[in-house]
Amino acid sequence: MSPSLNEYLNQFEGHQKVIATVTEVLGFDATGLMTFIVFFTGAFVVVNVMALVGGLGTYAERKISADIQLRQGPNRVGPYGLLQFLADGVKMIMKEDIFPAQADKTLFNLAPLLALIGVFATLAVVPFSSGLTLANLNVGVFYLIGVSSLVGVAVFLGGYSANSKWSMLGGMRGASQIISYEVPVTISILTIVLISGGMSFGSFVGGQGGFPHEWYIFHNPFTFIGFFVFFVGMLAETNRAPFDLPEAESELVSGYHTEYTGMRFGLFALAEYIEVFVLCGVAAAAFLGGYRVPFNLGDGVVFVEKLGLPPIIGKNIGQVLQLGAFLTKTLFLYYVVIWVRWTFPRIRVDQVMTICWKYLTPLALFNLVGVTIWVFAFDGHSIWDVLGHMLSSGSGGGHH
Amino acid sequence: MISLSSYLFISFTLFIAGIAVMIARKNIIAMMLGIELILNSAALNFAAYSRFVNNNLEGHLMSLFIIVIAAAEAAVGLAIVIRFFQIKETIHIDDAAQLQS
Amino acid sequence: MFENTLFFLSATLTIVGAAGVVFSKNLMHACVLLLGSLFGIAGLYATIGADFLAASQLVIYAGGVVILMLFAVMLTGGSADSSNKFGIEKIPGMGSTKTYVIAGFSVLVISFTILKLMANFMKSYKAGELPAFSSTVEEIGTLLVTDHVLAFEISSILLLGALVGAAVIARPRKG
Amino acid sequence: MTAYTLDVYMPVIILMSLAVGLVLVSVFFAQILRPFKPSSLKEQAYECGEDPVGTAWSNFNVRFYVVSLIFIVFDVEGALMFPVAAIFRKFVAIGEGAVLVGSLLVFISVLVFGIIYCWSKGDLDWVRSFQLSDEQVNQLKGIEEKA
Repeated sequence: MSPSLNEYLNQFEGHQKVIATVTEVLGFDATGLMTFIVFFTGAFVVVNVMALVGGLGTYAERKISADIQLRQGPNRVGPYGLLQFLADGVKMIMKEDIFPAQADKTLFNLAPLLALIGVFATLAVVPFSSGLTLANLNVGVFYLIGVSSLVGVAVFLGGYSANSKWSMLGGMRGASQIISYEVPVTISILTIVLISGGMSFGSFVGGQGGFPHEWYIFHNPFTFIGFFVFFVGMLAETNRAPFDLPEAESELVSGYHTEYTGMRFGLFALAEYIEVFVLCGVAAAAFLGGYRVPFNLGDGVVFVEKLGLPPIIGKNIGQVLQLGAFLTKTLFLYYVVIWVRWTFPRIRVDQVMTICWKYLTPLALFNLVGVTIWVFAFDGHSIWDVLGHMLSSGSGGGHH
Repeated sequence: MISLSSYLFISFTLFIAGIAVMIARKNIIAMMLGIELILNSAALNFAAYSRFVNNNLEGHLMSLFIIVIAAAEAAVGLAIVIRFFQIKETIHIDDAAQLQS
Repeated sequence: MFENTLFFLSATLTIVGAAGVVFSKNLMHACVLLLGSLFGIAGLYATIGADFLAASQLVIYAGGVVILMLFAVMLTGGSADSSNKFGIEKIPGMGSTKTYVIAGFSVLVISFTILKLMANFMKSYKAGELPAFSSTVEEIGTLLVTDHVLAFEISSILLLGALVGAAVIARPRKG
Repeated sequence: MTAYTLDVYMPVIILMSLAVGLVLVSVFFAQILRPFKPSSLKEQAYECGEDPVGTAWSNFNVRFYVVSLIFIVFDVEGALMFPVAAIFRKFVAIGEGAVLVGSLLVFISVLVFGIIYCWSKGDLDWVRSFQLSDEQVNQLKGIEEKA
């Protein structure tokens, strides 16, 4: 249904020929080596694109906030200030690296690394398109939940290791907020698992269609609520405003990365921006149809059969369309995340916990029960199928 | 090559490490780290036997329940540690010599 | 080829982490090393085709238990506790060379005895052709609601008990 | 029930090592390029310009623990529910859905009972309100009246 990158490439004759040639030249079976090369190239490209997305994320954040506040935003470095993030990166590398004297130096170094490992490892299962999924694990979304919880540990350790009171408070707040909001997020995803009947992103996206009424968000009323529960939980899990209490400037100076300078701070920020992108991608794949394109244009069969293009070109046009659909949905959600940040005021720390435990979690549990009964009662059909069936049988009854 | 004994060796190492932590440490939280290691070694054994000997998933299920029980154990155990600290201001195991506070 | 890489990476991480838990002086470092060890075990689960188990290990341990441990360390005064030393010398008889010599000797004797006793079993155990990996999620789910449905439901009761009990114990007292 | 090889985990390992590599490379370049002039004032923990008092590694409020406690219970129950949820459609399709609905609802209701208990006992409140006894209320009223 949704093969990994390697399986996708293996269906083309050209790739097989390359493997055969390499095997001949090297004198041993090169399948494993080629698999490694394919995956390494894919991972390298994905990581670089993600770093670019992280960088452009900071730019977009400043530009959009400027737009909302009727300012100009960055406009000096490059056209429209587009290269601002490069200037920021150079600045971060050139900054002096300061270790607080009282800090736990091992953990101080380890915390950004853990955050980055956790975020990069989630990239493996993000379904960019049906061919460009690095690893279509059977336990995809569960694996993603597990690995991304490393970020919580990293936030805690980052706050702990600096031995500064602001950092410590921010770290404790951050860790407890991240783990709290993992509960509604997990339960919301559980409802999607119930409907799609699988835990891999392949089955998530495969169960949806290109048109909005085939998306899981409009599958039934419960998933519609579930999407918003997921989105709010996602904002809190990535420490985005209005849930950015772990780094609240007005109370905690800069939260868990108060004592971080230079590149280490940059790595934390990079991890945060990539995590926002990844979770937006998860929301797009689980609720908004992921990479599905209307009329099944995505699998490229139409281009091959109607336009007479060779399969390799037709299929890749389909892939590009799928990638475009996925990126459109994800970047739209990314825009909404930034928009929310500059629209809502930050909430208080007790409100954070109240929203999570007294509103979102009961709502998510209610959704879970509702979806369970819905799938049981209507055999997994969406509300449109059910309504259509009722209308047709109703009108059919009228005729008789 | 990778066989059952490789996994048994790792699991054995984990078990010994857990026992060593439990014997040698006087800090209750450190001892609980040792308990986690021991439980994990048992879970790893179940899963490894289920792959190499039985070829069914009962072992996986057993490991899953071990993980569940380990989580419950950690929750209750650490709650007791915290309560103990609130009363005695220490988490040294030798100070836990009385039954009532 | 990659199987071996994955296995050796995970095994190294597991054993180094476990050894670190034993030998590290700092409680916080011990917790982080335990996290590494648990990650390694998740990798080992992956090498024996237990994909769901590996993911649960990540979710429950990396996300849950380790954070719980880190919080508990913070709530009991941080890692500045001097009682966390590797105090094997305090146990009677430990720390002297004689003990280690006798221990090594007895380990040899016991392992030879066990090997002799187990020899027949080992001979009869044939490492046959192992089945290919397949997704364990569906089978585990089926087992959970058919053969082991009682364990499934009782584990929820167990967790409820753990939640209530731990909340009662840890709840801050008034006044 | 498709078979797979362990190659599916290759991207995971590659991505993790890329993360390590990125950290090493960036920290290495930063080491070369940046200035390094440590001084005791720079290395102080930031405390709004004052000299730091004591260590930050001290006792924290126990409510952080209670939150993580509730979290871990939900986490584990979620982990147990995931495989059951994944086979739900299949069981409904073969007409055995009622069994699964029953066991899932029992499971969820136990979970709900846990959260109701914690809610009623006030474990979900970040700021706890303490019930004052009648004497204390009267005392407070007396103070008010005097003022």
